[in-house]
Amino acid sequence: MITLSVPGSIEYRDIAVRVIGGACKFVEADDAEQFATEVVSAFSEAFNNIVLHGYRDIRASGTPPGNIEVVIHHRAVDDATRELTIAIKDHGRVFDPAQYVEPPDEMPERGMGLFIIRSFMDELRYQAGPPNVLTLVKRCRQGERKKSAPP
Amino acid sequence: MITLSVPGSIEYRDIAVRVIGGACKFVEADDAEQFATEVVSAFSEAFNNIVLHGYRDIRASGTPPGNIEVVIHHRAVDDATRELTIAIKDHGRVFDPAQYVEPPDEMPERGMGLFIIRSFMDELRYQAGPPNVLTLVKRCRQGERKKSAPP
Amino acid sequence: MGHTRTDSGDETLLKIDGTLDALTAPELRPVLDQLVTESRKSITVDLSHLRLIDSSGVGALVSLLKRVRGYGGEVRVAGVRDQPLAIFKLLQLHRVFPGLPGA
Amino acid sequence: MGHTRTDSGDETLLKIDGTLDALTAPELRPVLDQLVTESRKSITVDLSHLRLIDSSGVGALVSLLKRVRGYGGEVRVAGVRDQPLAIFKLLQLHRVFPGLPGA
Ligand SMILES: Nc1ncnc2c1ncn2[C@@H]1O[C@H](COP(=O)(O)OP(=O)(O)O)[C@@H](O)[C@H]1O
Ligand SMILES: Nc1ncnc2c1ncn2[C@@H]1O[C@H](COP(=O)(O)OP(=O)(O)O)[C@@H](O)[C@H]1O
Repeated sequence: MITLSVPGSIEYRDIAVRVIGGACKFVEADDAEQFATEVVSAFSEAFNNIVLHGYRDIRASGTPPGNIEVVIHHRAVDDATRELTIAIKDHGRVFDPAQYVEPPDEMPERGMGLFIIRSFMDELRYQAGPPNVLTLVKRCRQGERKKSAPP
Repeated sequence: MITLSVPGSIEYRDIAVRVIGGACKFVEADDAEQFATEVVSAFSEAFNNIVLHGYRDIRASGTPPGNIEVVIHHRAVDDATRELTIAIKDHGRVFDPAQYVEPPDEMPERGMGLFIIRSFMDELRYQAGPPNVLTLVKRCRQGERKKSAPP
Repeated sequence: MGHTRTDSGDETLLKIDGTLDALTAPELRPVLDQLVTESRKSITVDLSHLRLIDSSGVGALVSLLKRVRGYGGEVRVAGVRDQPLAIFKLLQLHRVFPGLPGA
Repeated sequence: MGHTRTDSGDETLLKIDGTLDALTAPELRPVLDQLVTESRKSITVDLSHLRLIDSSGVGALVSLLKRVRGYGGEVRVAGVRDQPLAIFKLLQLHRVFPGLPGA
């Protein structure tokens, strides 16, 4: 298990993304680059959302925002499948992701974040807090990862 | 404040080094590359030591090693000086860094780790635990950092 | 994020490199606003050196496209690859940006 | 960490790339042991593509040097730069490795 905690400000996203990129390697996906691209893209949207929406009122009030805590697990589901689980915790505003399932329109200026997350990850779960926990899961299945990789 | 916790195994060092590398950017050193090189080199030795020495007996006994927790602060000391502080915590064997102050010999095969740490960092502090806390501090002083960088 | 703007006649070439995201898109806003203020008619955005984009970055480019079309101009993108291409494909932006390979 | 070994007559060129550290030095051990087993007399270690070294990596190279000198051979290093050069300079290894620029 890997745990990272950073202030809920956008300039700390780079550090969180570095950790996510490093954790992707443990999955040993066949197309490691695509796996990491998709996970990093989804994670970045989730991080942005906490900073921009979750902690907006707190920041507007002049108080420093809370932290963003990221808990990462990786495990072998079976011989041919590995799974990366990323739980992202915040102490900001509660929201309901189920309200945002529409694909973005043809010329989207906003409302793409949750679509990107859902498209690139295999699972999205949300638990209202505090802390709110958004859990993202991505697997790489048989044929998608090196058969010769160590278990 | 940035906090990272990973299992005390060598394959998690890459992730910790990524975080350290990202945190170095906050210092905005003039020669950012050299600053990061020195901090990353020192940190890697400290991480290795916990895995190889601190958790050696635990691992030898077949028990999984404890975690390594890294707590990073950066702050402006004054207008011209920034400071990066890295506290590295473990639950392994206690040791006394003061016992290892000799510079390595001409043809060193081991015993270089603490020398590298002391040479590349401005301060080294140790507090026996649990948890044991090794604190590394590096500053970049007037003239070493961009005068125009935001405070 | 860095950018360079080159005008030749009616044509504008805007190169964006690095990361275009929630952190850097606000820095690009005045540059895009200026293009609209000057009513530039034919804009090509070169993204061949863009390493990373997020939904805020896409939003900034789409907003430019809408405003330029509003006065009869056009915005093309060129050289999209890697992570930005994955995002452009996912959002099916080939439907609106001339110059983007079909998904 | 990757490596390639090329022999031409008495000369051996060993290129090491990537990271040579506590994690990867053990992988290199058998390669170095083999050089000693074969009593190779003149070894050049090309580090121009080495990105990162730590004290375990340095220890492995110095151990090779000692053993090769033990039977009258020599080990040179070539192309050391970036982080590895910073470490080699700090440890004053120009005193023992021919081919390393003086600190
Ligand atoms: N972490 C969060 N905290 C509070 N509200 C959120 C959070 N994430 C998303 N939301 C809400 O869901 C909406 C849709 O999010 P998203 O699809 O990422 O698009 P956008 O961020 O561009 O609006 C947001 O406008 C916001 O109201
Ligand atoms: N985190 C640690 N826990 C326990 N012992 C340590 C730790 N770090 C260093 N030591 C002790 O200090 C000695 C010197 O460390 P170092 O200078 O890094 O050289 P080396 O690791 O090559 O022996 C080690 O051999 C070990 O006995």
